[in-house]
Amino acid sequence: MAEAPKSRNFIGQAWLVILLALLYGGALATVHTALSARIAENKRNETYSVIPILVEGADQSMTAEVSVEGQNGKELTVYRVLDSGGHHRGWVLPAAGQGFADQIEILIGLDAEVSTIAGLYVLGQKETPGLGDYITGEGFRNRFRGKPTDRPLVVVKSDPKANNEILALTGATISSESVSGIVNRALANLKGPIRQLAPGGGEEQDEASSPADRQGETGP
Amino acid sequence: MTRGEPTALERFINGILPENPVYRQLLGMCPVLAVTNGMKPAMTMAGATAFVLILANIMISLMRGLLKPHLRILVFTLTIATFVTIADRLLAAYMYEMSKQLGPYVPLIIVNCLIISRCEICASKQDVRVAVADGVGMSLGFALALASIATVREILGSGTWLGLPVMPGFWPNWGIMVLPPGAFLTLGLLLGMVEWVNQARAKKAGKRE
Amino acid sequence: METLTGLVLIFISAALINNFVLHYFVGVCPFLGVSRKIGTAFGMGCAVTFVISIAALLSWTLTYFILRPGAPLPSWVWAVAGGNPATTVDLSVLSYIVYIFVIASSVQFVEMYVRKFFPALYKSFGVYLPLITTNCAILFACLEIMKHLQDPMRLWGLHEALALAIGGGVGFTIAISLMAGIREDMDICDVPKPLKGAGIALIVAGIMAMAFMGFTGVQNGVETALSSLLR
Amino acid sequence: MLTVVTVVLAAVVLAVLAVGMGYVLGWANRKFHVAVDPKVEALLGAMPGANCGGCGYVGCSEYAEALARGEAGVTLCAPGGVSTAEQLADIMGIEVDQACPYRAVLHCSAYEHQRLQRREYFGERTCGAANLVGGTQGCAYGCLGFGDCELVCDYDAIEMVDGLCIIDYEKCVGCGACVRACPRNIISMIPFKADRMLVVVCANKDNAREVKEVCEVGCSGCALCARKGPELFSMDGGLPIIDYEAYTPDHPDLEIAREKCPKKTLVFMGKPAEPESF
Repeated sequence: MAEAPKSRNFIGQAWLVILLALLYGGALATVHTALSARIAENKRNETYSVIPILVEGADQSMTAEVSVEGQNGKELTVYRVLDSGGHHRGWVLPAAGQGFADQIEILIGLDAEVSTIAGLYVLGQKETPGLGDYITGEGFRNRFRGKPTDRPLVVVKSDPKANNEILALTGATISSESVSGIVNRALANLKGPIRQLAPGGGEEQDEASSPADRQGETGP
Repeated sequence: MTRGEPTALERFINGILPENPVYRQLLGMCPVLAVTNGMKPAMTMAGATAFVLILANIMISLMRGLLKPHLRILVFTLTIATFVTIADRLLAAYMYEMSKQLGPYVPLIIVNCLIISRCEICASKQDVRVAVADGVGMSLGFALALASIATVREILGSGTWLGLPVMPGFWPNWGIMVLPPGAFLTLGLLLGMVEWVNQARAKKAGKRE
Repeated sequence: METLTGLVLIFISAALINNFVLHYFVGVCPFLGVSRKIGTAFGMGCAVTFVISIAALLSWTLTYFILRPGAPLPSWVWAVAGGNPATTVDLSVLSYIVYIFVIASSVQFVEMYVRKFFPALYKSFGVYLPLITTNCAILFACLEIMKHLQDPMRLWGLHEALALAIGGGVGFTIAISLMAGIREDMDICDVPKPLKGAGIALIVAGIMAMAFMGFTGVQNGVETALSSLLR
Repeated sequence: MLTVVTVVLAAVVLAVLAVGMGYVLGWANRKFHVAVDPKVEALLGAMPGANCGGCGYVGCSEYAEALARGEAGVTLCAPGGVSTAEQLADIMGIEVDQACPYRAVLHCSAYEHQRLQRREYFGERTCGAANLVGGTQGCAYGCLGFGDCELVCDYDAIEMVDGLCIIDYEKCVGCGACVRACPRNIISMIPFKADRMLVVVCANKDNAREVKEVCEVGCSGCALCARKGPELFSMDGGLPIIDYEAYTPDHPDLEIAREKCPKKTLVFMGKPAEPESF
């Protein structure tokens, strides 16, 4: 019996909900527009602030974002790193993968020729405190510095002999292997495509000029 | 209605200890367990929850005359979700590190039973003054509970409190305390302690009679 | 075959290694509340798995087409409005409100549907459905999916979203059923009075969480095994 | 421009979603409508609907059904608090302050010395554990006396006296925790239509000789009560059952049956407590 009146009363019953939906939607979008620039900058800074650690002599204000299609067909953003003089110093690529406990997110620094690893930084991890979380320490990260990119890295438990061997952290072999595995996969996927964006030539000029433009755009 | 609704002062005091949302009502367990591995994230969480709870209480209390019984839960949820989003964005803009550490637990405030139950019990029935008092009281109670658990976990697990070292150098950090099992164990034991004190007091009061 | 390995890893990670209840603490309320009898607990677990899959399906669709930065719908509106193609309209700020809305509505819809057309099924598991609306596990799954759709580096497809959702639901079922089994046996134990109820349940959960920590690292073995198997 | 489009789009998306979902649910509600007990629906409407599970039932609707069946007290809803309890009591037609009419009663009256102890028991001192090994005593139905019910009672309404659970009706609120805790299922909730209700204080369904072997006070199953007061009493094996639906406080059968009962296993329980029942 209540069918017909119910459907006619629908707006009458739900006007408050619809009004609130409009109001809240508008309010949220306003908050978003007010804060999004700041949040984006926070996110950007997270990567940019560690670029000088990853590639020696880099000037973070001169870093350019480059879109690259990896071997697996997915588009990725990598960073072309320049020094303050505008000379190409290397590359920074983000990578992530399953660690011992949870996702590990890292940044890998490469030299300009993509032949050796220039540095490593761990952005996020939840490895075991007191064991696996030492992957964030400088001691472990430096073990990657200067390693070649042409051969996959191998984790060993005693002193490394070959130059592609990485000494594992005591009691955290799996965490160490996870990190080197992430590095290996990222390099296998991106090494080729990045090399094709050869440093030098006209392309670099375009890229070199873009940071200034982008800075202007994202500024508040 | 045989009983009058509690006054603002009663609501305020109730929230802190007699009706403590965590220890007495077992509401909002998810953040209580997840973000208490240190004092800083715990306090940020308490702040975010307080922000949402107080503002949602005010908002609901202001429109309590317009609420239709069968749509009220929907309105509560919409209001809470909006304020949670605002809190989340504010954290991301001004406390980025913290926001990253808290991760999904800030949006999960939406499904914290504590807030919806306060909207239902208090804000949808009483005026703004009482609703604010209730929100502040409950938030303080929630903060107190988070602080107690975080204190135990951070001191035992990392040897620090609010990031400041408090344990002697030879203290072996109990790694388990900052891991998930530590959260369950600490809360279980603290709950038992609170219950023990309560029972002891009830027994005493009973004897005095 | 890399996709399959990826899916299996997502599933195992959500179900065991990073168990929703024992690692992420989402869904603790029903985990403590509805774990007195194994039958009830298992029913609750199945209902959660079902709803979590539906929620994942809906939230992936909405996020992919409307809510993520650079999604088709807002981009189209932006283009129609004649905006500058270099900037994008970002509606991700609406995500939370939309998710909770979608979860609540779909739970209610499924409940009504099952009650009307499958009364027998409703008797056995329909009663759990409303309880799920406020279950953080569902919203958590939506948030995880959102996280992977906002980051162009890890843009998830629907199959990956579903693997996460079903894995999470299965993990929840495993945890709550184990808990119910332990609590049934614990009924005949002499627990100190202050710890009765929630106190001892939390301590048991703590010990279970420790046991589940033993799964960390399993994924490496699984990955090796799968890749040699599929080769 | 970007701001305007974002704000408008956000508001529109939300509003469309709200209208759409509301309409679909309204349609589904009519299309899939299933007749429900109006009382359950009224009770459900009075609850917060947060479905938090805090009452121990699976969601609000199951609690509402249990309430309507009279199996649960009105005070279990933690999010709803006192005001919800009052509304629920209104719908059920009872006064929450005057106490819910459902109260626990124990169907056993044998103190420890009155029942045959079959063997020494060295296990866990809980009824649940003792019941698993068949109990500590001759009677396979009666109270075990370890006080599982006393432990679960949040209101201090149960005290173990000489191996028998004694319920204090001044304190009992009818939460039913003891009913769920008792492994022998000899505590039940009955509607207290008066301050004092007649209860069968024995649970042993065996015949008179077997009962006499294990208990000094157990019901012999003579069925005198069922013969003298057939309106309220009926026999289930060797034990009478009181029909509490038909029960009225001034029903003449009550006094007749109580007077005739040779073992005095029909006892008035409630407040004020009788000084010494038998």
